[in-house]
Amino acid sequence: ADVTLNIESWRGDDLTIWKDKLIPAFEAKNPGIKVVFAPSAPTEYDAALGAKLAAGSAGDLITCRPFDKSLELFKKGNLADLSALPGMENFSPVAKAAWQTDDGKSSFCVPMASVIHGFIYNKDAFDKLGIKVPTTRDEFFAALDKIKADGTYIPMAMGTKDLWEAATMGYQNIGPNYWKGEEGRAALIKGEQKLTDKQWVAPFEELAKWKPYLGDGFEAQTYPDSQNLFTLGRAAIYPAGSWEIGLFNTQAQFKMGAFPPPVEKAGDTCYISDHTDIGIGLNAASKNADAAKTFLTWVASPDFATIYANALPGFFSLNSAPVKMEDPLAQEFVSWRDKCKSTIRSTYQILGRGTPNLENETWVESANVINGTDTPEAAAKKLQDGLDSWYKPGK
Amino acid sequence: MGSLVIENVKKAFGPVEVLKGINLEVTDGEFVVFVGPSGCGKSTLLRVIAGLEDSTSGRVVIDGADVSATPPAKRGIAMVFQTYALYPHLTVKNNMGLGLKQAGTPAAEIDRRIGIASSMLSLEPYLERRPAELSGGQRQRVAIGRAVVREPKLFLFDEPLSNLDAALRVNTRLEIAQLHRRLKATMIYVTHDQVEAMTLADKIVVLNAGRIEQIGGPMELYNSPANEFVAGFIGSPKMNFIDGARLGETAKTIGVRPEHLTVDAKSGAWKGTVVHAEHLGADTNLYLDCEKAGLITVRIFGVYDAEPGATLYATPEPGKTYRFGADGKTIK
Amino acid sequence: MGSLVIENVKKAFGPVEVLKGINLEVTDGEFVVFVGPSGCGKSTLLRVIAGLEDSTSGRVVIDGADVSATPPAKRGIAMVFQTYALYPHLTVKNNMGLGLKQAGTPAAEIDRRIGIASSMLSLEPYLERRPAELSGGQRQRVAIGRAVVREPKLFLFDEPLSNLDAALRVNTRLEIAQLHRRLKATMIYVTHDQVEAMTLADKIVVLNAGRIEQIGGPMELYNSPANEFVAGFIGSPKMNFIDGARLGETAKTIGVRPEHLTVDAKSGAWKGTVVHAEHLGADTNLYLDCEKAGLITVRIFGVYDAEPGATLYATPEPGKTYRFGADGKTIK
Amino acid sequence: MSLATRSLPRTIGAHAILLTYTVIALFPVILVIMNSFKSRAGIFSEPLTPPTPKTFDLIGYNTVIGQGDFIHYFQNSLVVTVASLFFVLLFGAMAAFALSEYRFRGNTLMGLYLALGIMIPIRLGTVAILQLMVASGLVNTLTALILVYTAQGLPLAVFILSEFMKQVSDDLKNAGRIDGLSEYTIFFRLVLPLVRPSMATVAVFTMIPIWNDLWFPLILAPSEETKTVTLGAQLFLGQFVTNWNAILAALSLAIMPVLILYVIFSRQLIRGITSGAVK
Amino acid sequence: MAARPKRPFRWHIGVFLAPAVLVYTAIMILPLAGTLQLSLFRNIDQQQVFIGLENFRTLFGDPNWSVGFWNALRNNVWFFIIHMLVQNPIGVLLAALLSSPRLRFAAFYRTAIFVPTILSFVIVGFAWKLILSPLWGVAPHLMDLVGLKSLFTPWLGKEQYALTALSLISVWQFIGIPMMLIYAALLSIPEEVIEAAECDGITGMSQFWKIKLPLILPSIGIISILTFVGNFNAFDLIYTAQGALAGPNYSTDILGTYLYRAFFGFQLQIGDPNMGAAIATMMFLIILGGVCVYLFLVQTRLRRYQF
Ligand SMILES: Nc1ncnc2c1ncn2[C@@H]1O[C@H](COP(=O)(O)OP(=O)(O)OP(=O)(O)O)[C@@H](O)[C@H]1O
Ligand SMILES: Nc1ncnc2c1ncn2[C@@H]1O[C@H](COP(=O)(O)OP(=O)(O)OP(=O)(O)O)[C@@H](O)[C@H]1O
Ligand SMILES: [Mg+2]
Ligand SMILES: [Mg+2]
Repeated sequence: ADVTLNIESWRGDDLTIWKDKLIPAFEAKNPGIKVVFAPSAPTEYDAALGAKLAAGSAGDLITCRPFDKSLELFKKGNLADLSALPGMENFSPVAKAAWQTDDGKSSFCVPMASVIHGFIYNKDAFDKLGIKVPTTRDEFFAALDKIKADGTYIPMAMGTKDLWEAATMGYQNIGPNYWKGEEGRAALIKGEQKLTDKQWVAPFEELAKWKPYLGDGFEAQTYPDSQNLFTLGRAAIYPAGSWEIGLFNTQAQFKMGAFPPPVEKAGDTCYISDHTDIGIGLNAASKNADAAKTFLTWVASPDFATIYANALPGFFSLNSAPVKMEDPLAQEFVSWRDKCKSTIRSTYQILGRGTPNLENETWVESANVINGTDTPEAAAKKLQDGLDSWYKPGK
Repeated sequence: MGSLVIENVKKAFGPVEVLKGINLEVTDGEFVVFVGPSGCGKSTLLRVIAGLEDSTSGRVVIDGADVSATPPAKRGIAMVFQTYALYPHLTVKNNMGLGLKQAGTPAAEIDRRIGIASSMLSLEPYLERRPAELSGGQRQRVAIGRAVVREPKLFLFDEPLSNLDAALRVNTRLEIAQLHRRLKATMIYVTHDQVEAMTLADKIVVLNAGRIEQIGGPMELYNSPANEFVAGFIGSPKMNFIDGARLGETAKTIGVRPEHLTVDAKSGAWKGTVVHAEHLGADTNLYLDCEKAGLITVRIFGVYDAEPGATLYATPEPGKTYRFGADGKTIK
Repeated sequence: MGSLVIENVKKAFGPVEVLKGINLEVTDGEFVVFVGPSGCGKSTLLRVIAGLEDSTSGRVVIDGADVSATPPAKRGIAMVFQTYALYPHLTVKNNMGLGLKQAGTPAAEIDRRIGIASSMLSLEPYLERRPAELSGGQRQRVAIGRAVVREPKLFLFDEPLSNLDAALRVNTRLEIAQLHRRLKATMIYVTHDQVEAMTLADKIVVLNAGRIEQIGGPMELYNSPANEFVAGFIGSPKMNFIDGARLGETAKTIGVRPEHLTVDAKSGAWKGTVVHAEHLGADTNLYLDCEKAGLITVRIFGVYDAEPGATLYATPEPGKTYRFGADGKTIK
Repeated sequence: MSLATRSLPRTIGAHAILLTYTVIALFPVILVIMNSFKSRAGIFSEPLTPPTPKTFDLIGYNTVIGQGDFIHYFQNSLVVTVASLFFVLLFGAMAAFALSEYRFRGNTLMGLYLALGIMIPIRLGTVAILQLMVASGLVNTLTALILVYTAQGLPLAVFILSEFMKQVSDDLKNAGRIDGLSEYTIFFRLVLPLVRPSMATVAVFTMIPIWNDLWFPLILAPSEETKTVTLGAQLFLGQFVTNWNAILAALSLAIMPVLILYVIFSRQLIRGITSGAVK
Repeated sequence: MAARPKRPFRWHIGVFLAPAVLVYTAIMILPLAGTLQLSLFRNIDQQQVFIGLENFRTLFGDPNWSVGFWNALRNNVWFFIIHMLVQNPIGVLLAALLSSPRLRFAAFYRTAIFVPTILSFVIVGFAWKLILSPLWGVAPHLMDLVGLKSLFTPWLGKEQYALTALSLISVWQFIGIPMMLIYAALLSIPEEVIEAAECDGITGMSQFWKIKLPLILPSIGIISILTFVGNFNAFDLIYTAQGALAGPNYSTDILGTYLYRAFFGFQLQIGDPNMGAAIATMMFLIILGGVCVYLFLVQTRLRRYQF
């Protein structure tokens, strides 16, 4: 009889891609295995998955959040060790790092994609106002001033209502240029740097300067509001994650371009956040482990990478084999990997595992800084204090 | 103040016509008693007068003004409900005082009036109780008290004494009569009690199946009923009706009141056998099965010993018989 | 089946003692009437018998078995509530039929009994109505019907006829008497109506303030009341009580019933002035203010014309006066 | 009551207040329904205007109909809601009757015990409930949902109903007892019909969270065969992309059945019993 | 006096209680009890270790937890106060108006006013975010119509307003519940009593205050306690409108959201069922306290009237 594999996922967005492209491609090659992609709402996913795993009714394949969320599942024995899975060799250690034990000995999810931060802009608007794509901060703010002075467009589409925009598209987007990407991130984990250090406070200071360029009432502006504001052509610049590409392509009626976070002076090394975001693992309690492993091996293959990356422009393959992408905007984003240094979000590895949670606090504080309710210094201090309360580097 | 005119009032509940055109005039200060069989529309008529029920057609005029659009509160009435309708959450005292308080009567005056009413109704020991803690008769008295304290120009009483014992009933009846004299208010009073009707009324209105059968003074109704219905309804035990043909009379029906028959062991008009004797103490009711007149009731003053089966002769008092035509009307 | 013994039953609501030790024996098939002033505990006693209220102390024995622990449903009784307590959501028919249906009586039998009861109570036109659509008297009849159809061994009636008109009351009273004969059931009946009490009862129980004053047959109570209270309570208008000292008697109080006084314009025992005359048709009540006897009531058979202010002499019938001692007890 | 008991200014005042509040209550809802018939650009550029030929778009409804078997989801929702409702009302009323009618030892404690459930979000018990369902093989059946919702609805139902049952006249129940009715008949034939208005109220309160619940369908019965509407609609809630057209359409559609159920139940309120039984 | 026979065991009480108690115990109480007892344990190396009240000490002693807890509690109290002051009086008012006899369109009003209550939180959240959003301009536009545009602020995004705004949205959504309950209670007042009041001259407002209100007091007690329980358990609206972090800056955090984050975790924060259970226990105790006050102090003192 056929084996049916259920995939647990928070990516309801991808339902049609799985149904129409990925699953048929897999099933064609692997007769006898049926795959069902069963997503749940992203906000419920972790809680629902946790309950199902605990009770033993979860699906065979589990989409993995990066770092501690999945590590925790692995520690509990919910995720199977995939270190020996055929196909894992297709990924670099950096790609696998998000789904490994701290000592790097066991891998438990097959990496699927990463996302890159930067800014997407309305090319038509830039052309109309005669603005060049900014590469330095001064140019960036000059451009914002010009747009603001003109008044046709809201300079920058971002709101603080949903909090995470401020942190992810704000702080984590522009931050690596200040803390020098991996260098700063590693130093923070080792305890050699503090969040109150200049290079960590500076991104907050820049964020605080964004406020005048955001739309009226940005405090109550939600993430979909921001998306709509930009795609309906009412805003000129959108602090983005690469995942927006697919949606923006279908929705925006104007030409778009992208630029990486501007550096201080022309010629400085640029850093980008190229964040490992999504993987897929095997439910340790699965009754169809063999079939599931077959599937995972396929996910690790370049075949999958090509289909996935092209179907979801902006979710970049982590596979070592180069993937050819059609989408120009996606190509633009991925091209930054060559000229800038990549790093992942500073709060994810190790630092995101305690209470108070550094990532969540960064959301709140980034929004507070933009809203003007906290100074950059105060925000940084709160974050560091929170971290100090549980994180003792070196121990 | 207190006059009432009812003009051709009709009331139907869906298809059921309950009042079929009532015309009535009550002058100021009059005491009018409504009597009639159960379900004939007495309560409904009171409710129409009070403004609790819309009449289907016709007008109600109080003090010369058509009150169809006047809410009950503005009609200057007080009503004692057949179902009492006490406020379950208020003590006896507050049940009585609420209306006055609402009207802004000074507290001292309220207390005074409640004092009078409760002593008149022997309710003093219960002033602090709630309705649920009262006996049936006590509740009924509270309902009376609630109407009485308001001293309105028009009282509507719906069987206010039905649950009181004889002594209390006589007392309360006298108190109501006195109240009537003192306040000079108009009173409309529904009762099933003949004694109440006869003693209290200036004018009795006999209702039957939604129609007025006769209006008149108590003794007028007793002495000259307009028709068979009124003749039978007023007086208890009720009038004996005898088929005229059997007595060789021209009238369809001959009526004799039980109290207008005398009995004799030896001779008399109608020979009959005693079927049953009811001993009420002050009087005795004999049920006789007469050859000529059929089953008749005879009321005798005092104690009268008669064994069932005994033969007796009953004789109507001369001039005290009534004659009714085929249409039920009294033949003069 | 149907005998009832009440042994020293007491009942208090909080601090208020309502029944103060009731002892009563009712033999099977007896018709017992409870009378007493409003609030004396009649309903409470019925409710204790029915098992709706726990007595504070004492026992109730039905058919030889202590029923303190028997739920009302198992006591084989039917009760007519003073408050009717009809089921508001059921039609008249279902109100009457529900108990039978529960007992598993066949539908045809249920219909038959409802038919009998409703014709006996003139309820046929209303069988499909709900209580809210009935008049007060109709509701009361439904309450009677509901008890009657069940044909139990023990009936408890709490003022069942209070809201019926005179004619219907007489009818229903006769029907109840017939039912009593037919079913040979025991009946306990609370009433304020003297006629009902006198005509229906095998035995009348006079209650006062939670105590039994006297138990006896109707004429026994009328003729030989045990004390002043009973003498005054039985009979309407009530007995005249005259201060013995004023009449030069040794007894504290002398009692004469109004119907045992004769009047004469010229001579008699007590000279008095007519204060008020009540014309009831069949009789007349005269209120005389006598020099010797104070204010007294005289009941005269038939119509008697007497203007207020006229002078009349009242004379008690020989042998029909009662003598009461200082403790209220009758002196034989 | 009669016409005369109503005063015109008061009636106008009442209508004014009610109308104002009706507008406040309906405005957001109409906004949602209106916008469900518009294109995305239409929704966000002119949310206030009704669909114009330019902005009219059924894309939302097309997506909903095309995505999954919504008729079937509706059916599931309906079965679950109605069945749970039935049990909540039946069991809840029975327990409420026991608590309000009989004095027995531990009465109040039992009342408190049955009320505990409204004090902790049942979500916290998810794992244990799921384990129970896995053990009894009820995962991915509607029965599992019905059981959970029955348990979830009971405390509130008992709480409210016992209060209302205390208001049913003792004389009436006693009349029933004397009539020889068993306690069960008294409950079913006398008390239940008399508390019908509050039953309707409880039915409405119980129904809404059940119909709108997302969590337990997701956990206990996420399979295609047992999906409920709300769970079906969440497909359109993405991580970064929310298909507002589809969400609005799905939810507008989902309003209808509850609205109909509500109207049915609230009719029971009006047909509530007029008094007149007790003198 | 002879001893009274003992009352036979009343089986029917058991029969009436059994189904509810069984279902409820098996599916609600046992799982929840199982969860609450986690508050006495801590997960150490994937083992649940009994630690007594240590979690509670953490909750109240460690500012990382206690600050959030007190903040949530404070917000929750405010949330509750708004409901009591706004939702219930308006609900009673609407019910009173609706129950006036022979009111035309009563069924329409009743249904319309109840519609928000039957909506899912997703719709409510969406609709109000849309209305209050400064971008799409519904609220500013409407306020412009009445000349109040200058008063507009992005309420949901401002710390000082967000909680109040959300409370009012919640009031908007749930007003149907007090309305329905009070309406049902008002309908059960016997008509004759109202008629007696009409005759007594007690009409309009004073009829409401003096006759109806005392008679529906038990129902008002019920809605108060239900509001209390509902508010201290509230979660969904805040969660859908403001997210699990209950922004801005935790200003809309209430016990429900606080508990959710702790129990199930959020984003990178991993759920901690033990601390979550400790918080849930505290919530439970708070609500239980309220309910006990109601059951033992208020309810027993409320007079009920049988109709
Ligand atoms: N629940 C209660 N709490 C306190 N007192 C009560 C309660 N119920 C009745 N009573 C009192 O007990 C006494 C007897 O009441 P009961 O109803 O038995 O009187 P009754 O003889 O039937 O009077 P009636 O002829 O007026 O119906 C009354 O004085 C009444 O006030
Ligand atoms: N809501 C109603 N719907 C239909 N019929 C009704 C309604 N209310 C009363 N009736 C009928 O109207 C008639 C008159 O009722 P009403 O209450 O006026 O009688 P009544 O003369 O007061 O009788 P009673 O002496 O028995 O109190 C009755 O036959 C009754 O059945
Ligand atoms: Mg009547
Ligand atoms: Mg009584």
